[in-house]
Amino acid sequence: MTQTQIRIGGFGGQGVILSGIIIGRGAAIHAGLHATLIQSFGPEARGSSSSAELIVADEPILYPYVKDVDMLVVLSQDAYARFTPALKKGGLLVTEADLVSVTPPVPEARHFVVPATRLAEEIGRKIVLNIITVGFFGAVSQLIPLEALEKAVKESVPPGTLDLNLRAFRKGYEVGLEQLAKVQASA
Amino acid sequence: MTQTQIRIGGFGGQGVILSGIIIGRGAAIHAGLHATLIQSFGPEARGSSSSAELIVADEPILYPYVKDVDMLVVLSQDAYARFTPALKKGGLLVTEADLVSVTPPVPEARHFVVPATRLAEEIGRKIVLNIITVGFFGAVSQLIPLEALEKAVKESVPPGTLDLNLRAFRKGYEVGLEQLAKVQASA
Amino acid sequence: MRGVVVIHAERCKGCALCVEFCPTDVLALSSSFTTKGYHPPEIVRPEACSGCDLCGMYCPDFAIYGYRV
Amino acid sequence: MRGVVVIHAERCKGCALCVEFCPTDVLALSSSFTTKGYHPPEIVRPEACSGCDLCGMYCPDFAIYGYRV
Amino acid sequence: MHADPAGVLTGAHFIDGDHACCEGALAGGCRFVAGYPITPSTEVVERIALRFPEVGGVFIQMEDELASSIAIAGAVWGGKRAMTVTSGPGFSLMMEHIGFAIMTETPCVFVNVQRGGPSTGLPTLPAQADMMQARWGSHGDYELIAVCPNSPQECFDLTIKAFNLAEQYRVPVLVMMDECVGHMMERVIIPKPEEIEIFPRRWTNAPLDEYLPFEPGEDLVPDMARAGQGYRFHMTGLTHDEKGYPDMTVTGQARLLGRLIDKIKKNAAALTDVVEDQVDGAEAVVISYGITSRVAQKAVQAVRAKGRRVGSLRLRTAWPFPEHLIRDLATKVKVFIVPELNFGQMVREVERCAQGARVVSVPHAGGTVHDPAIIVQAITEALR
Amino acid sequence: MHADPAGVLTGAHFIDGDHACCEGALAGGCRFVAGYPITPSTEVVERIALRFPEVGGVFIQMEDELASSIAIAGAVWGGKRAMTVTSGPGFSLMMEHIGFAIMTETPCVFVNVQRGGPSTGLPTLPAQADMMQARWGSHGDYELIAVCPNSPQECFDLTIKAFNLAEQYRVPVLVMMDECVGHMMERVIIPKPEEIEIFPRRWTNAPLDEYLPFEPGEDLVPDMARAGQGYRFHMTGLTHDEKGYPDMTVTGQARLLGRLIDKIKKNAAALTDVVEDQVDGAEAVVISYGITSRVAQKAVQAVRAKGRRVGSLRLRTAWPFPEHLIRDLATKVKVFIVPELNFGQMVREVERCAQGARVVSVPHAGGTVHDPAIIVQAITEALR
Amino acid sequence: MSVENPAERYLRSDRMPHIWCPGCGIGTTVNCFTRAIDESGIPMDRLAVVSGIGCTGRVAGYMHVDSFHTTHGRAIPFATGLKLAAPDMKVVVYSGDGDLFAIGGNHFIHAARRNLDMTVICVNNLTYGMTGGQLTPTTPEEAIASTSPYGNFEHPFNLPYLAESCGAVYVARWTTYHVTQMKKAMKEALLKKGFSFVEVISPCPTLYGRRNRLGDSLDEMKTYKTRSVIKNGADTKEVDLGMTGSIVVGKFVDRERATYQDAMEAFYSRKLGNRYVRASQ
Amino acid sequence: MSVENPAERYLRSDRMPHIWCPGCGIGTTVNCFTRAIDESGIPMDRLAVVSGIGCTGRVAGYMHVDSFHTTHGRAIPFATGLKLAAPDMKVVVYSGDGDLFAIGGNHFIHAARRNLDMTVICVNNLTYGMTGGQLTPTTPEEAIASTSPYGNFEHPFNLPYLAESCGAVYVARWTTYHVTQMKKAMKEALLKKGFSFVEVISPCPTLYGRRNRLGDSLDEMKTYKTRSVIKNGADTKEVDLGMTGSIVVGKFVDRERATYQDAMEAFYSRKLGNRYVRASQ
Ligand SMILES: Cc1ncc(C[n+]2csc(CCOP(=O)(O)OP(=O)(O)O)c2C)c(N)n1
Ligand SMILES: Cc1ncc(C[n+]2csc(CCOP(=O)(O)OP(=O)(O)O)c2C)c(N)n1
Ligand code: SF4
Ligand code: SF4
Ligand code: SF4
Ligand code: SF4
Ligand code: SF4
Ligand code: SF4
Ligand SMILES: [Mg+2]
Ligand SMILES: [Mg+2]
Repeated sequence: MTQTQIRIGGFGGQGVILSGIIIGRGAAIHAGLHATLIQSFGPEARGSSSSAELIVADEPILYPYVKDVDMLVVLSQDAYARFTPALKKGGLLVTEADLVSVTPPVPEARHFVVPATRLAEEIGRKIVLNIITVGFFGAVSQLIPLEALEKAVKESVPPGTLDLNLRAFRKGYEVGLEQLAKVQASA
Repeated sequence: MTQTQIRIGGFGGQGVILSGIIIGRGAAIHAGLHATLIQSFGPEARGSSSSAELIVADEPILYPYVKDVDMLVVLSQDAYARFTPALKKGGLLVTEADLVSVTPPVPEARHFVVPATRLAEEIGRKIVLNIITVGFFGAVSQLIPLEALEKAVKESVPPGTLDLNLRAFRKGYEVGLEQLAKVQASA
Repeated sequence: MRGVVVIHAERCKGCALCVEFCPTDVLALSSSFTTKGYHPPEIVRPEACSGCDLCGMYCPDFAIYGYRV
Repeated sequence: MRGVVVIHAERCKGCALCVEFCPTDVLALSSSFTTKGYHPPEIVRPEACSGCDLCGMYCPDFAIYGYRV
Repeated sequence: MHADPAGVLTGAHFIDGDHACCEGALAGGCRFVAGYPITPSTEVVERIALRFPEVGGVFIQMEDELASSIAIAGAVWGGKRAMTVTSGPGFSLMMEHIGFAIMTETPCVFVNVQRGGPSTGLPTLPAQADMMQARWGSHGDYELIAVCPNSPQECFDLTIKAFNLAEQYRVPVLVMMDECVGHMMERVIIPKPEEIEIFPRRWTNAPLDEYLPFEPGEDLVPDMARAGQGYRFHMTGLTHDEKGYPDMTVTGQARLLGRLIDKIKKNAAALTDVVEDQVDGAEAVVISYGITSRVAQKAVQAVRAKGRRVGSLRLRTAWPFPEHLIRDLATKVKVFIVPELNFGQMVREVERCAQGARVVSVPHAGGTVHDPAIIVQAITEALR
Repeated sequence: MHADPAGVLTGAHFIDGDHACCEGALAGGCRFVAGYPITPSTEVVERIALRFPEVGGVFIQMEDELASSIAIAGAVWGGKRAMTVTSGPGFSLMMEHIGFAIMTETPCVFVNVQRGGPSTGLPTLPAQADMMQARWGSHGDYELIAVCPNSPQECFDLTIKAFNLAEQYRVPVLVMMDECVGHMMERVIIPKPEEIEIFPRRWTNAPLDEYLPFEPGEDLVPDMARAGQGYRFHMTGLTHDEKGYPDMTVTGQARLLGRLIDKIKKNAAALTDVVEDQVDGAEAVVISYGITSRVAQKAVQAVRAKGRRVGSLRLRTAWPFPEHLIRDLATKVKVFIVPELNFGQMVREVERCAQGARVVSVPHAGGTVHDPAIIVQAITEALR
Repeated sequence: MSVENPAERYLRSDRMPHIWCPGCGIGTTVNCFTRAIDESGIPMDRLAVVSGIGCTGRVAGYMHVDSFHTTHGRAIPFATGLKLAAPDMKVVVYSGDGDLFAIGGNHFIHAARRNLDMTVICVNNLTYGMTGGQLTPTTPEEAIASTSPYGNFEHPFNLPYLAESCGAVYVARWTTYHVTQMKKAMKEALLKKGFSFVEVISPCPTLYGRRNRLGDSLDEMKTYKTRSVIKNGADTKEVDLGMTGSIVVGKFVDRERATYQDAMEAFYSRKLGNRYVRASQ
Repeated sequence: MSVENPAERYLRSDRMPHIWCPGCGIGTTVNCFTRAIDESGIPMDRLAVVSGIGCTGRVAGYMHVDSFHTTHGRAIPFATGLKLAAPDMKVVVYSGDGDLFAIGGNHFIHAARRNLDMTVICVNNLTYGMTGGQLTPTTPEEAIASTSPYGNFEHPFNLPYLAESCGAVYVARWTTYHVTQMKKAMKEALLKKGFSFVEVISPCPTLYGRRNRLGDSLDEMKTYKTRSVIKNGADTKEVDLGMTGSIVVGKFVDRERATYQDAMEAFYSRKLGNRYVRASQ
């Protein structure tokens, strides 16, 4: 059995959970995989931090929580501090360019930086930051086929915002692919 | 162990329960005996029938309900009908003279008739019918010493009515003794 | 218009409301007993009954009612 | 009478109520961030502060208060 | 009977257990929900509020759980399939009305998404510590049915099942979820309506003046009428006779309670819904339910990998407890291992049936699930 | 400490269990009662209403049982010894606040005069069918104490004991009466005040700024403050730390619940209060409690008269269940016989501890007590 | 020609005699209620009676309609579910003062607020009859009850004021002395759309009457007669009740407001258009 | 010279920061409350704060006095027991609209009826904050909540009217915009003998504000400013709240009536003479 443990963290209002749901949905509904998503929240966390624990696997998932993170996406400094310790050696780390400073660094991670804020501003709606990140993650992780993720995006956003979000998703994917290519080239 | 099972029945408002309590109190507090009293009531019985189950014994009482009645006191026709079937052969039966017609008769009972209504009218307060009955019962049953019963009466009636009630009690006892004497004479 | 009053004595609990509130004093408590020991009403002035059914509405025991004929 | 206003920036969540409801426009939201990422108020017209403590009463986070000296 | 297509969202969904429970209710024919918000169950009624106006259902947010838990009884006697949804503190407030539903044989569904207790406890974190309360929380003697889903898919499936069992046995059925399955998103497959079996209400077809609302059929369950059909029936939470009239006697009590208990107890075998995995020939059997059953399974696999014969028995129906099954197993295995997110609740039932076989409780205070290693260790030690 | 003479009606009385319970409360130092009328428990509060103004107590009839069951918690934190009194349906409504009292370690007493259930059931007739509810009726995990009087005298004695245990362990203590003992009049001896032991509140004597309201002592029980002393403490039904502040973590939960359970569980032996009669060397032991124990004793005597060695074990404390005792006995006797006015509740605990010894349940639907002959028969058959 | 007792067809005659004490006012209210149903023209099969627990709570069990004897205090939420599930039914909650306003108070105020389409009839005998005459939230100050053995020092609710302040659209109070007016009020309430409330002050001779030396039922009825003042349209603020003094009776409130169900249906129709599917029984 | 934050000594500083969202009005009310205590002169050791469950329910946990975080809806009956057991304490119930008026409604009306000597402060944010923004009995018609996703069609309570009709002796309403008036009202309530009630309309920007597109907390505060109309002594019947339209604020009721405890003591003294033993703490 192959199992990938993913953590996505940020602060409330960034749509962190939705990005987890899209990836989960892409995997579980459109890619023939299994996916289990749990959101961590509590009254104390209100409005501050927010995170999703996502497991993607080719077999039914038994233990539902993420313990050793294979892939970590962080959109806030707080999330960076809290979640990097659990990242496995050689794990995938995606950090947002403007919101996260990579200190202390995580030496053995496969690290990508998503300029989600900037891209979102280019697209004109700050709110699509999370969808850009999903696209970017899809590209650099290569965990789930593009089409599966794209279908999931379609099903997960309000109909009126579909175009906007698809643009955001594709942009993120594109930028992700570029970076992946760079890294692979340099490898 | 000697155990006497007593049932006192009548209709609501006659003070049937109080007479049971006085006998029980006399036995348990002033005569060194054990006594257990249970009143039978239920929402369906509201305002109509009323009855007390009293056990007097020289040892602690285990089973609290009255099943085979040694002594039965009935102050209403309804009570007569309901409770005579459980009276043991040779048991003591006290019926009120004006309120109960002894039909069908209970052949093997030691039967006494207490003219409680009439005596109460003589004393001038219909309400003492039950105390008269207690006195009468005390005499014909010879279960509990007179003094014990009298102390119990004193403790059980409102202070303002003490004289009245003591008169009633003694009257009942007196009449009871007379009847007992007659029976014993004729035996 | 005349009325008739009907008494179902076995249900009666002798509260006398019907007697008291009959506007034309048709009823009085009987001196007889029901089997439960209550004094039911009896009709003492049948001709005065208007059938107004006030007795019927007052009766807590559904033991009496009046109607017009 | 003059007043002093005290800001406890680390508690501030940047709601700007103090800024808006200061009657003498003593405050403005700073462009700096707290470690939690909020813009706290800063004192832009200290001399205008009356110490009325309205900012203090408005603040949902006990992050500011004024007093008279 | 099959499900009303209006309520069935056929397809594959990535939703959490709370939402799946809502869809199960809709598919199961539920058309009345009364609820009162409480974490972590609120999402069920939030989705109901969104979905019901489009399927002819009525949702009302009542003033409290007392009201919710009896409003559903009213709705059932008005002809609807009905449920309420809550969590620990609210569940405690519903106890009187679970008893009322039992006494009046009102088919209805109570969902409890278990969180950490006692009292306000850990509102946002999982536990399985209301299992005994589910069985014993109301005063007096009774039997009822409780199911335990271990995934969003089962939240869907078992909610439908709960409605069906409620109707079949005229008993409240409890869906004992927990915060973890309630808030966990997974794939949920909703079948086509015609693939969903519905046990319809046992409507009476007695002539108007011959109907006795509490006269049992052969299976001890009476047929039912609803308000407005002309039966002019009566029902009461008092001990009652076949007519539904109060019968507050010793014999009346023995007859009524005897039947209410027997109709479940005598069907315990039929009601048993367990998933067995390599139980035959096992030295040890792990008994688990709900979210813990998944963690337990992980542990079982780990121990098997070391070559030990460990079986797993998962309770999808917790109540009635599958006593016959455990008693039978007890003669064959050395030891039972019972992990639960509580200080040992269902394990007491296992102990009761173990007749000398060893029983190992693997308790957990809740707030999260067991570390599978703990269960592995418990199994390993038990087998030593 | 001894009882406050003001509350002690020294002497011999011919009163029923409800009245005796009231006198026990008064003697036990109770000075706050919040109640809501319900048959067959109402006489307790009626007598309280009469007696309290003369002894400095405050009685309030609240709007419902929810209110009563938490008003007593408020009064306890205001410094009083407090109780509430109810019966089945009301007891079901108190479940949330039993949990609250457990979580906040509020010493208080709940009296349940058991009547026939479920639901409204048999309001005026006896049952013992809330015994498992007493243990499990609130959500979440916990332990508590429940005592079972079998006579008016014990209603007096065990109510005092309930108050003492509540204070000693800072836990709600349940007085599980039944309609029969509640309404049965017998001689009740009320001793002199100086003969009545009172376990006083565990008042803290910590300096004002050093007090941690939920920091346990050696016996796992924290000392207590009351409102107005200057400690400015906090308490909550949420999972909390020693300060009483919310600590909604997995470790916080494990620590708090572990202690709340251990403070009772570890003292189970000390809390065991049973009356043994010819248990040594017995072939069979009848286990009973409350009113049934008297009927059972009658049956035991009858069987002994036929020359059989039958022991009797009466539980005056039902919870914590005297597990160690039964486990020990189970190795010595052939069979346990457990008559109860329910369909088999405490017998499940006996089964759990029987380890293969035979256990015979003698259930009864309630409404009256067992016919002793039924128990005689059960014993006789069990011994065959 | 002989005519049947007009109450009879509305009663479960097989359950007579009922459990109520001699002279208990509950039976009088039921008698008036049967006539009100009759005059209202509501078919018996469209009428449901829901009671809580108490002496008055037994009313449901004696009415020969679909009838529900629920739990103490919860008749209104049961009726809420029933009404919303079976909107064609006329649902009447018939219960006592303790049931409706002590333990059940919250449901009353919320149902009135929501303007649920139901009639609530409260037999206010100023005490808990069933359990032996304890204090209720309507017991007048000074009155003796088994839990206020020295007399009551709690201020009681003014029920019509409470009902009005929460939104009831019809509010009336009568005593059992006022049988014709009571009948009329019950009929009006039955025919009113929305939350209607009829309070009937009623004797409990066995407990309240006896403890407070009010004589028997007849004596109490005579007191009602002398103490009552009819003030239709009175300001409900002013209709407090004491042990003595006047008992203000009359129809106090009769106003229009969309019912819960109507508001719901109108609202969803407006918001969802034809995506909205009305509930059907 | 440096002065401490006047709120600080009334707060459990070791628990800061609190859990409330940015701009949440609850903190503003607490800030005003600390100043009201200060001005009232009530010693901190004589003050107890009791809360139910909810975002507002967390207030008790932040107040540096004897403080009790009870169960949902039951703060008032807890406070009742506390007050009767410790009559020297000033007991304040501080809780949310859902807690006090949905599940807790019955206790509110009964405590007001009894005129228990306590102050009830309701932070009315028109929603259940803690559980994610559901409908409450005060949610205005049309407003969106998570359980009224298409908007609310239930008529909400008018809290001051309800409080007055049940017998509260002091009733005031302000919004979080009216900090000085709120503080004054809280102070008056603290010093009032009997059942005093202060309603504070307060923003929940995270849930209610967001769902109803009211902007952030500041926007909502500005709305309060424009919508509010101060009418001291207004007839509480007229102070209903809608989504739009005016918010009538002010002190509505200030009257005298014997408290439960005073009535009890006077009553027993009268009836029992020196057989009566007053409760002592
Ligand atoms: C939960 C619960 N609490 C208490 C009771 C006991 N109880 C039964 S009826 C009743 C009071 C009835 O008073 P009321 O509603 O005024 O009716 P009445 O008997 O006066 O007509 C009470 C307290 C109960 N059945 N259930
Ligand atoms: C018995 C019970 N039911 C439900 C809940 C869940 N619950 C917690 S807070 C809350 C509502 C709080 O709303 P409100 O009182 O308005 O406070 P706010 O959060 O808005 O300040 C609910 C329903 C609970 N804790 N207990
Ligand atoms: S019907 Fe009217 S007139 Fe006739 S007896 Fe009855 S009350 Fe009197
Ligand atoms: S009103 Fe009815 S019960 Fe009363 S006396 Fe008349 S007939 Fe009898
Ligand atoms: S104290 Fe008054 S004047 Fe000074 S900053 Fe605060 S609000 Fe402005
Ligand atoms: S009011 Fe308080 S939280 Fe808001 S900006 Fe000002 S200091 Fe910060
Ligand atoms: S106790 Fe009172 S209310 Fe109940 S039936 Fe008797 S008189 Fe009527
Ligand atoms: S959810 Fe609303 S009420 Fe709760 S803290 Fe946030 S803003 Fe305040
Ligand atoms: Mg009443
Ligand atoms: Mg709120």
